[in-house]
Amino acid sequence: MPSITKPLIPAVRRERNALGLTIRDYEGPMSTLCAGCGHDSTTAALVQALWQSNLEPHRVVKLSGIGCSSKTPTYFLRSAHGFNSVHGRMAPIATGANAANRDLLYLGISGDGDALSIGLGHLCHAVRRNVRMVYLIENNGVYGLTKGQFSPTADLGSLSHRGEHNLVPPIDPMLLGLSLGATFLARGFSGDKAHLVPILEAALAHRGFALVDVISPCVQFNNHAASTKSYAATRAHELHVTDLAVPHAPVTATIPTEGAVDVPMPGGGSVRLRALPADYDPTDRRSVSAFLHEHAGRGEVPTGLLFLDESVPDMHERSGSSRVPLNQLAFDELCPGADALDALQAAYR
Amino acid sequence: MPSITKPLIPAVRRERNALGLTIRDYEGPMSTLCAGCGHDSTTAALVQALWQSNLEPHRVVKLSGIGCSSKTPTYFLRSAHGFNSVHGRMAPIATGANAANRDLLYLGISGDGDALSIGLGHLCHAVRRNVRMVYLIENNGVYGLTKGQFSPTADLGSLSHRGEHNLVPPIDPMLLGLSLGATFLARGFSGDKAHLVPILEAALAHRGFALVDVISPCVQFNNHAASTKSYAATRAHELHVTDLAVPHAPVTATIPTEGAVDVPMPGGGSVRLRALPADYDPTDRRSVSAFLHEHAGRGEVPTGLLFLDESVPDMHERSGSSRVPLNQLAFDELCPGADALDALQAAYR
Amino acid sequence: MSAWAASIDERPAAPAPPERAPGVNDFSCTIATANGTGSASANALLVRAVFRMGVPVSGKNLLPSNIQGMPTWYEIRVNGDGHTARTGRCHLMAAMNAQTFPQDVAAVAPGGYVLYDATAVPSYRWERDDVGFLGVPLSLLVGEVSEDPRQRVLLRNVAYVGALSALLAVDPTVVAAALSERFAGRPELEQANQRAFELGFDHAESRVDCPLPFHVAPAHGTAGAVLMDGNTSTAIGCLYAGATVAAWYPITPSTSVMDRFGELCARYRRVPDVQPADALGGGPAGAGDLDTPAGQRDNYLIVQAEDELAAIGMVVGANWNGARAFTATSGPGLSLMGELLGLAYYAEIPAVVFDVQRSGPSTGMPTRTQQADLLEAAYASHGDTKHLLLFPADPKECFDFAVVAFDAAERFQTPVLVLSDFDIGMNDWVVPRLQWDDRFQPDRGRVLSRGDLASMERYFRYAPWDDEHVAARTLPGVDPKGAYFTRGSGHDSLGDYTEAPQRYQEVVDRLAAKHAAATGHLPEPLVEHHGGARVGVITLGSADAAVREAVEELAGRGVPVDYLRVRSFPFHAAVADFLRAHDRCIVVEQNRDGQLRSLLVAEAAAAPDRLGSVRCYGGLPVTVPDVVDGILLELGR
Amino acid sequence: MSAWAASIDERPAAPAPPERAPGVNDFSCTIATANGTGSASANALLVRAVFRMGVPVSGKNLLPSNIQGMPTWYEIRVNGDGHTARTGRCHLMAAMNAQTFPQDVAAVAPGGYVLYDATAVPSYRWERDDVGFLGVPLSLLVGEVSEDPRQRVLLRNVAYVGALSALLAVDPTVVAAALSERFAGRPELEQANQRAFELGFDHAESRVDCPLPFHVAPAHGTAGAVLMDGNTSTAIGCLYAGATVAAWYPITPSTSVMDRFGELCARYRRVPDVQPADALGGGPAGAGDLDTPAGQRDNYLIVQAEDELAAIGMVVGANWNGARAFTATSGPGLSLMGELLGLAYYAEIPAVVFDVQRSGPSTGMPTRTQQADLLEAAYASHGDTKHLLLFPADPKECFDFAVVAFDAAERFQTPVLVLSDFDIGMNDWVVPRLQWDDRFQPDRGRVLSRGDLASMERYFRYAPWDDEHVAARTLPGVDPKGAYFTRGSGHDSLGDYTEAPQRYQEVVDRLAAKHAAATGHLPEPLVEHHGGARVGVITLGSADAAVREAVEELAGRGVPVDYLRVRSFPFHAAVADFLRAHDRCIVVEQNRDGQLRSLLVAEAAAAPDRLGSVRCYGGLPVTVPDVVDGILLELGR
Ligand SMILES: Cc1ncc(C[n+]2csc(CCOP(=O)(O)OP(=O)(O)O)c2C)c(N)n1
Ligand SMILES: Cc1ncc(C[n+]2csc(CCOP(=O)(O)OP(=O)(O)O)c2C)c(N)n1
Ligand code: SF4
Ligand code: SF4
Ligand SMILES: [Mg+2]
Ligand SMILES: [Mg+2]
Repeated sequence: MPSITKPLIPAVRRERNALGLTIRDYEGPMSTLCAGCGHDSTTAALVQALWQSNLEPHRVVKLSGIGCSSKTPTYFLRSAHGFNSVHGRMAPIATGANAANRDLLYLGISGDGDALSIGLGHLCHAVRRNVRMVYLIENNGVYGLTKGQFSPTADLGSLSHRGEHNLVPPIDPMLLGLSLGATFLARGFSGDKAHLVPILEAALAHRGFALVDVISPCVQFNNHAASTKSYAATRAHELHVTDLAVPHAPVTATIPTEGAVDVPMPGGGSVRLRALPADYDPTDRRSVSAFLHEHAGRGEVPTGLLFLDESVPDMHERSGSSRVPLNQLAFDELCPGADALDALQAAYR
Repeated sequence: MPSITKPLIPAVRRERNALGLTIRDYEGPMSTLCAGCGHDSTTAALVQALWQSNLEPHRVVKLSGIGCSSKTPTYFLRSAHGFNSVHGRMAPIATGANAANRDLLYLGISGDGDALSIGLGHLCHAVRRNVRMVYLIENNGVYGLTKGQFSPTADLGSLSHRGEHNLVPPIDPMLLGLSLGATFLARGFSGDKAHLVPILEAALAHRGFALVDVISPCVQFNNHAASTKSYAATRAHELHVTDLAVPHAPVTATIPTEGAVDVPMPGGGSVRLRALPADYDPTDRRSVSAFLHEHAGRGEVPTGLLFLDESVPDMHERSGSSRVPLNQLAFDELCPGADALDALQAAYR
Repeated sequence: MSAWAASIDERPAAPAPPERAPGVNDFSCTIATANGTGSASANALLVRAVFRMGVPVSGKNLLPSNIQGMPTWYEIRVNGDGHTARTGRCHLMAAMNAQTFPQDVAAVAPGGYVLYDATAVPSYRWERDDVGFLGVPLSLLVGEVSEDPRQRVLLRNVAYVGALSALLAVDPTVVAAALSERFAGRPELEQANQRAFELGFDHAESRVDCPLPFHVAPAHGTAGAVLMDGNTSTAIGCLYAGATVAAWYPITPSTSVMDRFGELCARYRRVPDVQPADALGGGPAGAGDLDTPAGQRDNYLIVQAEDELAAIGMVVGANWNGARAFTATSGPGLSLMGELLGLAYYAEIPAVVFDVQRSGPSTGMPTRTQQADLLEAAYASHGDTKHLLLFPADPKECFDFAVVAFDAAERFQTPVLVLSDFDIGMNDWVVPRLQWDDRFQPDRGRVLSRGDLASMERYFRYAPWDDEHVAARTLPGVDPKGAYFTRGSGHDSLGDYTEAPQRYQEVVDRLAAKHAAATGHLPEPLVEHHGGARVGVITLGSADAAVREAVEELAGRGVPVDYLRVRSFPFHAAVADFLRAHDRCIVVEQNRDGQLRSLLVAEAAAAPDRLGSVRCYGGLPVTVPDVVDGILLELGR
Repeated sequence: MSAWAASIDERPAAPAPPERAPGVNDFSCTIATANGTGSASANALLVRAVFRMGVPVSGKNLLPSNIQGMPTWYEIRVNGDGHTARTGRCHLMAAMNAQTFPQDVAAVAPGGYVLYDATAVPSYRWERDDVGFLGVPLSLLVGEVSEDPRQRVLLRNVAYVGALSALLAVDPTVVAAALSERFAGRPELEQANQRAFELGFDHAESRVDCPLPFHVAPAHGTAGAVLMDGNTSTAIGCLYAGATVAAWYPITPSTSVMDRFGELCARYRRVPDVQPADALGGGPAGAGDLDTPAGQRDNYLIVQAEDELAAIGMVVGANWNGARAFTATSGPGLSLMGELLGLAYYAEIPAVVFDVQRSGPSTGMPTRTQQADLLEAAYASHGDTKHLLLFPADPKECFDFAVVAFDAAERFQTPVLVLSDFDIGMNDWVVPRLQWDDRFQPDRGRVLSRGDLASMERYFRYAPWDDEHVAARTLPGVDPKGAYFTRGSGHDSLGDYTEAPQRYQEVVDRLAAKHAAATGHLPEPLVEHHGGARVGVITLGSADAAVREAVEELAGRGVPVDYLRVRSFPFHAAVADFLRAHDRCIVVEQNRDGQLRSLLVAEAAAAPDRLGSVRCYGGLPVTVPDVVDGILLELGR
């Protein structure tokens, strides 16, 4: 459709990183998401962060579940293996992949539904295991791919495009992660690339499970209406066409170094994003918890590197598994052989 | 076996409660759990609390998943319906049952594996929905029924009876619940009935989702060894017989009003239980969180009514569903009838 | 190449059936657009207008699994005889998507026409001379009507409806009336839409010799019919069956079952608030009421669950507690429900599941159709587990079978799975108006009241049983005497835990007998004999339309065959009779593995060597030529 | 009545087969105890001693699903001809459980004996005069050996082994040697146990005319054999097949597969630490190392998952990434794995699942056996999904088939499910010693190296394919050229997303062909002809022993039948040949619904009307008379 043009996500750059690669080498084919989708902006930030992190593209493994967000691994790192699995099960699949080869970088992309609804138990247990990977939640408060139901991060009382109220309070993945002993917790915003890229770089460098919550607005089914009234008012003029998905400019804003910014959302309402105070200490679990509870109570969304503990061993370190990736051990290192089998069977006579 | 005698759980009492019922009316058939199992003590406390709460036995619904703990609904409230379902899915089943009839009291019994491993996602979402029910976790740090694997509440580094170390940090269901907006959080100990009964009474009276964590030691497969060494030392004298389950006295202790008590566990090691300070405010989410994080850091287990918020509507209140239980609506209240069907179909012509 | 074009171009070469020339009230028209452009309502408008002119018509969505920007097609078939299946032919292409223009042109049958937006496709090498090209500057035309870019997109759609109406002799007053209804109370919107329609209509009429040789002529073929999709009628069925609890997790293409059910409930189940007789001290409900207008109460509760495991768990819990409860899902969701369906089977708890099938395996093609969950549904769960299945063929049966499903589930205290599919659920079908008999009373099965219990000495859950092998159940909270313990573990006929082989067997043997008895309460197969045919054709569900038409066509070509459509599982004796009565039967189904055929040999004792198989599983609803060719091939002709 | 007694008393009356009198090396003995009393190791000791005397023997656990206090039985069959199936007869009952004493006495065959603990059963009305009662004051006897109540419980067990040894002429020096091995390095324990054994032995020998008429006599029937359970041999198979990653969730009766695998790995896969060539800067691993001794590294990783969905997810992830990975589970767990097995099937990812079947439906009887997951396993997941299945019949085949499973999974890039059961997995069987050929190289299937990729112009995931319809895969991290996108959504042979019917079909058609090709790499059926029999008997898995013996017995009774045991699915052509070659075949299986029979008609074109069915599904391993009677009934004799 000539009227719907989608940006080729990252701007063309000719610069080269330490591996001699340009940012093009980190890109993928064109996105089929809606024009303006926050997830595409997140992809762009990810491409930038991967490039800046000097990672060999083919040493990265992209994983996801199912959802608009989970489609995005198609749209970057053309020369990395990708695994678009089933809804909610990316964490176990990543855990298994990581078990097989500890030497690659595992980058999981999930949605708020994929991660916090159907996949919630798995996410929690991957946190506990400290599986070395980045687990990125592209958080838009809705089920985008199934057209606008509330996700577990939708605000209490918000209205869907179908006119229903959300009756359950949201999950804050950061607070949740903290309660489970997560070792890396950070939040960014798809519409502030300058703010997001360093967060992603830090996550890519983390030697454990890095949970990154990226506020990534859905421009079609956004439900973030702060006030029911304002939204209801809008609805009278609605066109009532369910399969109309109008191209939209991506939602952008700059998170100030101090204070907060209100970001208006496509469906009405807004989200208040706040940077961390200068004296914020991301290593003190208790004060981080107090800070998160305080801001949640105020309806604010703190952004930045919220918590970090680099001292915790990852899944392999904890269990003392081979430094040589398990998938690279030769068969004769694994099979004890005929004599051992005979000896072993002495106990069964 | 004459050598294995199990106590008929509650002591015989002839007193009558406000409904004119004796405590016998709240009992059930004899337990088939191991002699000394903490779960039986928890059952006894539950019987007491139900009796003291003057609840009509048949207006209570007992639900559970699968596990030794999940077997216990058989052993109390003979004249209540019980539903021993499948592993980890008690919360959804209770949610559905509650949806059908808001007028009964739903009492769910789960284990730490049932609730926090396979059932974790469901538990979290039931918390969010504030389904009106008691959700009791009989927490023993192990999978009792499958003979001693680590559960998600097992301490990091503890040793199993098979000699393996637990490699993942525990989930604290209280901290988890708090991060999800739970409205009632309390913890007791199966071995301190005087302390536990009032907690259970409060939970039964709560008008929302009451999450109760009961430390309920497994006398067969307890893994709570604080120190690997001490346990390893014990093992040398072990009889190495996997199907030997020796009768054991229940583990008891009195939680002091002030300070903490170290309770030695059957398998070695101990748990330090602490009462809440006199000035503890269970209604302030933030200070509760700080308190829990602090004690978790110290390796202590705070007990008592940890958090309470009675202002939150439950699932039915939130959605404005019929005050008359949905399962009691007459068919003619539900079926719009032939004329309405004709009228309705005008839009499909 | 586009998905849809592929369906035509890549079909394996088979002897082409003699093509009927299109004619009045007998042609097919395809509208090619992009996803997310709001064309669905415009397409529906056109179909509705044809329907209101009394002419049977069907519309099939060939959607991508995408929100915005991917090619999408809508196939309209107009057929005065009431045939609604896909023919695989396109006589008029409304090629509204520049991206797929070339292959859309290629897909038109010789002698057909292409309508295109002359504003959007200004320069095209008009490669075909066997089709007519009709350009209308649609975008330009609607430019005058609105400045709002969102609205312009929509108005262009209405404008192509205008042009198509002119070309196909669709009565503009019928369209105008439909538009008025649609935009009732929003005059500005209505005016804009009416204007866009006129502009398209007038432009086409003034430039082209209208109508085309094939077109619509008013008739009386849709009296007493409605135009409805199966997910809507399923939801109406659940409303009428008295379902009060629904739990679900969103999944294409089942989502609209719950959307519609919610809308219907908000309309028919919202009642003035009353104070109840409150057992536990019900207290100040409503304090947090967010969703229901003040002073009102909902006689239903819909829970969006965290996943399908939870959804079926909630359904089981609610049914156990005496509410009629259901869920709607599709293949991946069904795969997650196995364990709890097994529990419901063994513990004898009613449950109703609507599986709106899509193309598998795995995530497959979520917006494409298939009938490939049959084996999964029949045997869902480990151990000796079996389920009652219903196979509606169209939206009318979705409505009827929804009611049957709840009755059977409660009467037999077991899960009932209704297997619809994308084609039925998400496409508009012309079906007889849904009927309701106000004397209907639901079959709630054997549930004991306080009174019943009072007259009994003692109550046991699984004994005694009646001649349909059903034991009475009780509901929690009713009476202490009725209390029992429900379990998925080994139990005897009293409901007690057992590991004793005979007591265990007594229960599972009764379950098998109960299932067999349930057959009599499920819809019997539909059978049509064509005078002494030695060959029978068997199908199910949405394949019905194409297979029936194929059967007619075969008869016309001198190949008479009998016809049977199974409508439920376990199979009625009539199915085995039909199989025995024919030298050879051919099973037509929309899956790769011949799953219905497998069920027939395993459960209706069909002899495998006398059972042929035609399988269409590309994801688009089966076409008539597919069936005709397939059957002829199986017959070696 | 006890579970076990029920198995005998409640069995439907059938013409009793002529009872063979028990004799030397031909009798059955049952030990009745309570759960949690540590009797398992004592019982195993006795069986091992018989085995070491060269006499074939089997021990079957009839366990309750409980930790402590419930009745439990152990059935020992001693048979010099090597028959190991249950006979349903008991010649000697060691009635050690006062709770079940009366029914245990009732279960003894006329002419048999009851050994009891005279300390524990002081007053009993000795109702039967057709059996001998032998009282030994076991508890009293061991009182002198230890003060520790826990140990006394165990010593009493060893004392009854002593008494039984005297009665059955089990060589005490053999037992003594076994005890020495068992308590090596713990002299106090050894001494106590030896003493307890002697006390039991001596007491029996001094009071009773030992041995009994039926007893053990040294032979040479176990040379080259081992006494092992199937979960152990499965674990050894996984070790030898080179599995490096295992993920699981505990469930009876599969748990010990992983217990054993962990023990084996700790023994054979713990190696000195080395510094690797580290791609991402592997860094100071070991900092948090809790489980592996300093300076050592594990050439394996076992993850206890949060549930079975996660377990299979991890297995799929690890296999996708080139490790041999597996899980072990039972019915309820398998029901949860459906969706991900469908993904692995469609995306073509190897996976190995051991399903140690227990009695269903639902939770069923977790410590009882059945073969009732066949349909679930064959078709797990929605859509057109099928899986490769292996059916081991004993621990030896568990070992062999584990290796086959990994090879087939990797060669055909698809899940392989190995269906064992409680009987095989948790009972000790006499089987030929496990064999290993050091020249064995695993079949890792078509995985492209950097070198392979370098020589290719471009790599596509699903094309081209070889004559077994397998396309080469690549592993992440090896080479940028090998990168592809794995998805469970519709894809074409290049690996690209598609919704085009023909491209979609091309892939799923190849999958079907690939599966068919895999058959040739799976274990062929075992067939035994008995000269011109017109009737064939078909079975699978653990039913083998009873069915074989029944076939012999039938031959002896003038009813010769041929025998076929299927060992894998899809079925080899030999299965269809066998079906065709016999007028009538009877399928013997341990489930209610005749699931193997269903698979045979659906997938091996068996004619239903020529296919009889004998189904034993009470949860205890099928007995020989059950099979004999069942077959005769089917044959109308
Ligand atoms: C088992 C299963 N259930 C349901 C679905 C349907 N489904 C696809 S995506 C999705 C939700 C996606 O939401 P989210 O994860 O927030 O991603 P978004 O589209 O918003 O980026 C659902 C419910 C599915 N694919 N599989
Ligand atoms: C789907 C499924 N997986 C596994 C099991 C086996 N299983 C039964 S109980 C149990 C764990 C019980 O642990 P917990 O909930 O802590 O209860 P406890 O026995 O310790 O009281 C497991 C894994 C099962 N029944 N179902
Ligand atoms: S529906 Fe929403 S989340 Fe999905 S692609 Fe469109 S804008 Fe993005
Ligand atoms: S195994 Fe442990 S949890 Fe289970 S009944 Fe025995 S003591 Fe209790
Ligand atoms: Mg989302
Ligand atoms: Mg536990």
